[in-house]
Amino acid sequence: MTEPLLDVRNLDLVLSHRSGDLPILQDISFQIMPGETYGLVGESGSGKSVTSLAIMGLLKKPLKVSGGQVVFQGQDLLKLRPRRMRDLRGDRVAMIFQEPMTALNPLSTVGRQIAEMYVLHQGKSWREARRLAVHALDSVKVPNPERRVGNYPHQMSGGLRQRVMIAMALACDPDLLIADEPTTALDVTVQAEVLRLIKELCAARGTAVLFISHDLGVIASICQRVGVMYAGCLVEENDTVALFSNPRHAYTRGLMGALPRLGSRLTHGRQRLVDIDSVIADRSVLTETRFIMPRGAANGESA
Amino acid sequence: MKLGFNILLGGGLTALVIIGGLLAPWLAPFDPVLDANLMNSQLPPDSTFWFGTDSQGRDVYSRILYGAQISLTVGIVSQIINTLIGVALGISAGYWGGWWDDLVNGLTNVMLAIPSLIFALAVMAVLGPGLVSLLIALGLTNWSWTCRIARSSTLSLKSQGYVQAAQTLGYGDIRIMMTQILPNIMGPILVMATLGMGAAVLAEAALSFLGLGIQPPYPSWGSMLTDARELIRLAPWAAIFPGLAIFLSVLGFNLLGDGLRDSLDPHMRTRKT
Amino acid sequence: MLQFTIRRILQVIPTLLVVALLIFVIFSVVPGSFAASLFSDGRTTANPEMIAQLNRELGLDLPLPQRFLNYVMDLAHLDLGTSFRTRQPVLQLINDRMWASLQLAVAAMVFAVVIGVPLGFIAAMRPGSILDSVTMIGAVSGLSMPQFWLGLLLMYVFALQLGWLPSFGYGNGSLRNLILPAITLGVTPLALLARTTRAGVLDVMNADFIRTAHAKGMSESKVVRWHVARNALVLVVTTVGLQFGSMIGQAVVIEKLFAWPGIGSLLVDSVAIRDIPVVQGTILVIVLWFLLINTAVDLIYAAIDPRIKQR
Amino acid sequence: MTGTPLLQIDDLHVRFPIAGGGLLGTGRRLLHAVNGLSLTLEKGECLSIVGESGCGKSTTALTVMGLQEPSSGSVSFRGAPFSGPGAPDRMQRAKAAQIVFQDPYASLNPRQTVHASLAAPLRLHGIRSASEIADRIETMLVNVGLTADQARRYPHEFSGGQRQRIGIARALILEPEIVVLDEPVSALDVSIRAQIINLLLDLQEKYGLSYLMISHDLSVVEHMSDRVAVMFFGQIVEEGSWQHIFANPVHPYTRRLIAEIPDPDVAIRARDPAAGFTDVPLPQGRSFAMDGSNTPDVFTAPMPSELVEIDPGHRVRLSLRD
Amino acid sequence: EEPRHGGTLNFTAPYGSNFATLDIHSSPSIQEMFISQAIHRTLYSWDATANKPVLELATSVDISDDGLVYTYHLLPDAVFHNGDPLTADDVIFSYKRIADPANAFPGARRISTIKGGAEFIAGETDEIEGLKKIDDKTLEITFTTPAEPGFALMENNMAIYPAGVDVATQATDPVGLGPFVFKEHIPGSQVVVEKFEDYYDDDKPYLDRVNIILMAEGSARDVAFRNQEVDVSILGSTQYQSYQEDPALKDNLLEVAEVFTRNIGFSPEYEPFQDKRVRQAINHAINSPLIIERLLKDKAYPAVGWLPMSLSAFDADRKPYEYDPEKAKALLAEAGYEDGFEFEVTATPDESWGVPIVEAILPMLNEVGITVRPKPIESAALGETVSSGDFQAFIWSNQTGPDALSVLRCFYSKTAQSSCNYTAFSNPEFDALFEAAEAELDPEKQTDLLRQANNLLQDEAPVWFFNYNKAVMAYQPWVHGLVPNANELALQPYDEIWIDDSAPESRL
Ligand SMILES: Nc1ncnc2c1ncn2[C@@H]1O[C@H](COP(=O)(O)OP(=O)(O)OP(=O)(O)O)[C@@H](O)[C@H]1O
Ligand SMILES: Nc1ncnc2c1ncn2[C@@H]1O[C@H](COP(=O)(O)OP(=O)(O)OP(=O)(O)O)[C@@H](O)[C@H]1O
Ligand SMILES: [Mg+2]
Ligand SMILES: [Mg+2]
Repeated sequence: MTEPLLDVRNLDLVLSHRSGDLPILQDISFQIMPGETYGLVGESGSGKSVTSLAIMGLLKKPLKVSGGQVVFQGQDLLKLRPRRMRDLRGDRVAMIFQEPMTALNPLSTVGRQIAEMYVLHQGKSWREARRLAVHALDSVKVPNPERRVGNYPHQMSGGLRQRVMIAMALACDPDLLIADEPTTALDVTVQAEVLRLIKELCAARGTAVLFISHDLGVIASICQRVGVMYAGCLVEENDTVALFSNPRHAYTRGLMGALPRLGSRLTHGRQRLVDIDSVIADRSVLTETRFIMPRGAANGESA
Repeated sequence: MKLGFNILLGGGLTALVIIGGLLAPWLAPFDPVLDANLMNSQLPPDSTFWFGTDSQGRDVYSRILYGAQISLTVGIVSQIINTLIGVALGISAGYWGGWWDDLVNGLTNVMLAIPSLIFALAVMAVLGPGLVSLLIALGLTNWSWTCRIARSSTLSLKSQGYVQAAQTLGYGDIRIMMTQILPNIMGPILVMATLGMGAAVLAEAALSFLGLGIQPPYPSWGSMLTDARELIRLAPWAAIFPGLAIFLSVLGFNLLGDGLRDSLDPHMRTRKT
Repeated sequence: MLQFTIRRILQVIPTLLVVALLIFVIFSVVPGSFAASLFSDGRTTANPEMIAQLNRELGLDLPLPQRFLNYVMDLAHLDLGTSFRTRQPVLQLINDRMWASLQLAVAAMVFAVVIGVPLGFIAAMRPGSILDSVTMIGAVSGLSMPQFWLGLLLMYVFALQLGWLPSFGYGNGSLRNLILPAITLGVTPLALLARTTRAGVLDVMNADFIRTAHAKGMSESKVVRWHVARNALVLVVTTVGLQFGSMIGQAVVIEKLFAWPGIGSLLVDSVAIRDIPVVQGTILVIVLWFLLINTAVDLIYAAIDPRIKQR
Repeated sequence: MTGTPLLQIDDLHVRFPIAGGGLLGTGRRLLHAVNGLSLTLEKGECLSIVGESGCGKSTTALTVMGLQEPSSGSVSFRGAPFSGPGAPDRMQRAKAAQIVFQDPYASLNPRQTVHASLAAPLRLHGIRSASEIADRIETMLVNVGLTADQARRYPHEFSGGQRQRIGIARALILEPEIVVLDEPVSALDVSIRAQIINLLLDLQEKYGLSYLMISHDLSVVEHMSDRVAVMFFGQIVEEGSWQHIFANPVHPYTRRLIAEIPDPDVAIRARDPAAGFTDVPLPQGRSFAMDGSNTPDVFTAPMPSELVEIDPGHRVRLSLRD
Repeated sequence: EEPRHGGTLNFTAPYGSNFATLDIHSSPSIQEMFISQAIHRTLYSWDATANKPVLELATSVDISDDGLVYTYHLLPDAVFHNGDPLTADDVIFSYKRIADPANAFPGARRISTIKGGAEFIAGETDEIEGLKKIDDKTLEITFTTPAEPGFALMENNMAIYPAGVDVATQATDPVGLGPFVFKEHIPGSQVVVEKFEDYYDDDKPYLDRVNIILMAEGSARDVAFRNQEVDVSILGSTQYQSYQEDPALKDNLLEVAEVFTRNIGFSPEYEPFQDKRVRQAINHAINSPLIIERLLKDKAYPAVGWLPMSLSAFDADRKPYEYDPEKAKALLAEAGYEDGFEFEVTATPDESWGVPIVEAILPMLNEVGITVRPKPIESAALGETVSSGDFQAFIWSNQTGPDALSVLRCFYSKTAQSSCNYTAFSNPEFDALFEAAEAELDPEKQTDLLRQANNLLQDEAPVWFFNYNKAVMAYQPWVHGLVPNANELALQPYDEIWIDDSAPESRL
């Protein structure tokens, strides 16, 4: 079996405070294979974003990693020197964020912001970098890339901005792309286009993706493997098809039953939605039981 | 709410001014006006006259205590006037919009364009020197910022669910402004008013210097300082203590205002979760 | 951009007109007249005929609406009237003083910007550090000081005790004369600039796009140079503009204290002797200055921030 | 249809003046947010308006609530004008229609206790007795799944879901006939969403409420609605019963909207979503005015077109014949 | 010591922060006189040592027996800065300009002492009847009264301009007869004048250059003086005290009793003041010497009556009102005010005759049961308020010299309150004395009558007699030739001033 590209091992993360540390993530472990698209779902505050930030080494002050390893291509990112980590960031591991309006500098043209990647990581001149930025825009199917490089973010629609973010993230052909709810702020039709784009580009380049979303539908349509997070823990992990056809954890089941499914009223009539709170009355039990399925073992069981 | 350093220090200084002013009749060993014995003029600080005496032979310490009353009055009353004008205009302009908004906006721009000291100077020239004139002058001078803040806050609140809900529930406009909008913009307004109090005390000093401040026998710090500026060599205490009083009280108001702003800000951010 | 510029400049006119009306009204009800102020020094004895004659001469016997009409007509011809006192065109008097005012304002602003902005920047880079606290407490203190008190203090220390600088006056416009008044005047904007710079930089540092920049693998210094500086500049420019615009008005006290021959002292003196045309003229010029600076700031703003032009 | 509908929107236009332009900045451009929208809402039904961001859904809702003046067109309630001249005043209007907003955090006054938020409208509408007010508040809170003692608390002491419940309680406290729901669940977490949807359905049944719901989440719309109107750039492009829309969408935009919803079932079955739709022949010589693949200019009025009934109660927007 | 030629004098103009105009005819204020003092000359000038006006631009004058017609023989070698010689035409031209009703110049009313002047000012005639050119260097002036004309014609704003120069330029580029030529004016900052080589007084001026520097703010002047940036400085009372205490400075102070009387005028309309005993009581109740000593740091002389000490009509034997609260109380009781009363004093912020003084008398009057409140007012509004009678009392400083006759005219009952009879004083006895003095041709007898009138005034106490100003000027040790000008100490004869070589480099 090939080495995993990213191996998160027993990651613990706390909110450090004068009066003691507050656990935010507990014992998170998962692996992403090269070229694989791995999804993290969970409701708001379950710890999806901090997991991604921990991998990127971008955690800010009160948050800090208190244990575990993040092994990327054989090296533990948590032990890497800041300089090395910086070189890795953007080059080998890239990231796109939820809100493309605020994630782009409003006072800088998108072309320049893409070009920065080439200057930073490939030592290109600004001229050359700008030329490459046009290509990058073209590759994410932005119409009229020569004209668009000179645009400022506010001159673009949400979908276009997210494409710019993708172009920027993929500029240096990273091995891993972390996408933190990249489509949540977008309309359905735009979301579909952006998802298609991520899928196509990453498949073509063999880029692995850590895809974070709270939308089961999105996760199902893009990921090969899914981890479900709840209250800072990874409660269930399985291949996508297996997870959706046979959710094992009470929380996962609740999550799926809580959503109206398109077409289900036509076939089954209106059914009352599941109230997760009543499904998982005892939360402590919930975090202690986990269902982590090894790869390929679609219906096997493990603790 | 965590009390920051700013609030503690600012609040402490402000409290000192308030206590000094309120308790002046009991704390002050002398009458600030009548206990003037020219034989005692320009005495250095000693056990009788803690801060020395001025050229009229009056106790500087007592005058500073009574001066706190004046400064507080100037600060508070002028800011009440400012805030009332600014808030009334700002909220109504933001809420109603239309020609009224244009009018208020225009007026605000005009007021902003005239430097406040110069406007106060003009008003003082019309009303003549004195406490009441000063209160009016400063009260009419600085409402434009308050108005702007009230207006922009109102604009953003106007589209908030609870304001719109109040409309659909049948609340009248005035009622909405009073119960839904006003309480929710009080934070920044209060900050403005606190900072404005400091500005008013400084403005009083500046106008005194230009000969248009509060006039004796009120022992205002500004006029004490102005009167004593010539004495800096002979009786430095007569100038240093009022100067210090102004500095510390304004510092208090400013720190308090900053502190309030700092502690209000994250409070508002919690809405975003 | 050109249209934007023209539009912003034209918007100044109505404000200016309202200001003119406001000042006119205020100073038509002001107690004391120029003629009467002439004998207030107790030197000359009052002479009713002379006063009446003078008022007639100055057109003060006309009804108020008539006077306002004349005033506006003159304004339309860019004529600010004639000084009661000097019998020279007000424009000329202002022109004589404008340069000194500008010198003072520019020097004070340069002082404030050169010290305030870097200070605020450094403080923001290390929030919570000793340097940050000291800078910010210093800034609040700077804002809490009565201006003329500070001026007096500087005067005594640098001019008298140390004898390094002249204490007062314009000299012949020499730099040495400029230093003390400029510093005194510059303290407030300096403090404000340090604060807004700090707040602006902190704000930008917390923006999402800075996280993006870090995620790109940028070093701290590049993040600051490429993304923080320019964005924080927007806030700084606004503060600089506002301060610069109101500086001539704020300089009144300092001009009096340091005997600096600027517009501010011209104004105060003219108020004192009720030389109304000069008062109106100087205030108008001060307001015009404010409005123009603000227009300029808006234009700079539009040049820095591409989002503005859209509106 | 029988008699006058509860609510009727007729040829509604809403245009926003956009400042700027011209030498003095006084030149105004008009943003066409709603362009000739007509709808009816029957007693006891849930009518949903779906469409993408910025298509004018909220504007329509605000206009119904009287929070936005229509540029032209009318809204009538039980046949009587509800907007424009002859419209009832706020007090009367309040008893006819209420609204629940999307953002539970912005929809409650942070400075008022829940009790104050709920008591004020009652008092305003003439209920003086404190005990009656308390009774009604308690009943209402229980109805929306809260407890009476929570009334003393301030909004920040509640979770998002609880706040939304309070928002619903406030909308219902005056016992209106129509409740406008502007994206009632889209700001809520998945787990809470279900609770609120259930609650809304329960309340509708209990009080015989009529819902005008606005949403861009088609699965929620399918779950809750009786009828659905699909909106695209200020116009209804397709309208019909929920079965019409979801089983047999006709307009290309509706189809696209449905096809592009990421749905776990669809994704897992790897089914080509568009394949499921069967084409319906359009009336002779008519074609779709727009198909949703291009974005019209919001500053110019759209091409003339009309809604054509292709099935009883199922209407689709087609370009005008000629 | 022999005067040294050359050098620069940094002179300070202490009364405002600008020079309004260089056209001295149009200036009503003392401020511009600092410049005209250097640039211009008037027919008469003030002899500060002899304390009287003397001829300046004429070698001699013939006076007719009725004392009305004066024939002046103008200086033969006086030339203007532009080279034009002084002629009778220049004088006539200047006086007509000053009196021209279209100009409304402040000096106009001085011309009204010339026959036909009043008619000219009223616009009734085109010529002033009393001004007659005999020949280029001879001028005949006919006056309306036999009073000394020098007092009126020595004022700086009665300067003689050259007739042949466009007067409009006088406002920016003045041309005169004075010892110094106008060089430059930096508005708001200073005026620079340089030695006029053809000045009629051959040996003078000594200085090459005078910088007349604007400095209104006392503390700034103080610093500048101590820094040796300026050569002279007019002192305020606190500075006076600290200069006296400073061994380095105390020897270079020039003091003079200026012809200004500080007083609180009582309104005749305010009931308590209608009783002479009340007015006297107030004079007794206030310890003026103490205020002068403590508050004014001795920078004043206690006032005896209205006329100041330097005038010959001043009665050296009279004593000032004694500080005697008991007597004050008794007087008040007599007048029916044993329980006291209240009054307001309209006062400007001035430190030596404004609100601070009212503050100082406040506890003293409180002592005898009178409550006094300062009513602050801006300087600009004081004159108007007082002359319109809108006050209970006012505190002011009035010029009371050098001409006793015109000073005392202000208490003549026919002088309107709006002119200068501010307390609307009306006393038949005083009127009789004044009228007699006015008609008296013999100076001795006239002085005697005026002295009696002044003493009567002291008795009647229409005002509280506070003090006569002591003007003090500090000068650097290298400055010589300053004179104690009782009219205005800051007005110095620049042509007589010289500096010795101990002056700093920049001044030499
Ligand atoms: N800077 C921070 N300071 C304090 N707590 C934080 C910070 N960032 C995150 N947290 C806490 O960490 C937990 C996990 O947050 P995280 O942002 O990872 O959630 P998430 O799953 O990404 O949620 P969402 O779907 O809302 O983005 C939350 O309880 C949050 O309150
Ligand atoms: N007050 C307003 N002034 C100017 N334009 C407005 C205003 N309100 C809405 N608009 C514009 O009208 C159009 C329709 O807005 P509306 O809020 O109705 O859309 P929506 O369908 O509710 O979108 P969303 O799903 O994003 O809430 C948008 O282009 C919007 O920018
Ligand atoms: Mg997140
Ligand atoms: Mg909406």
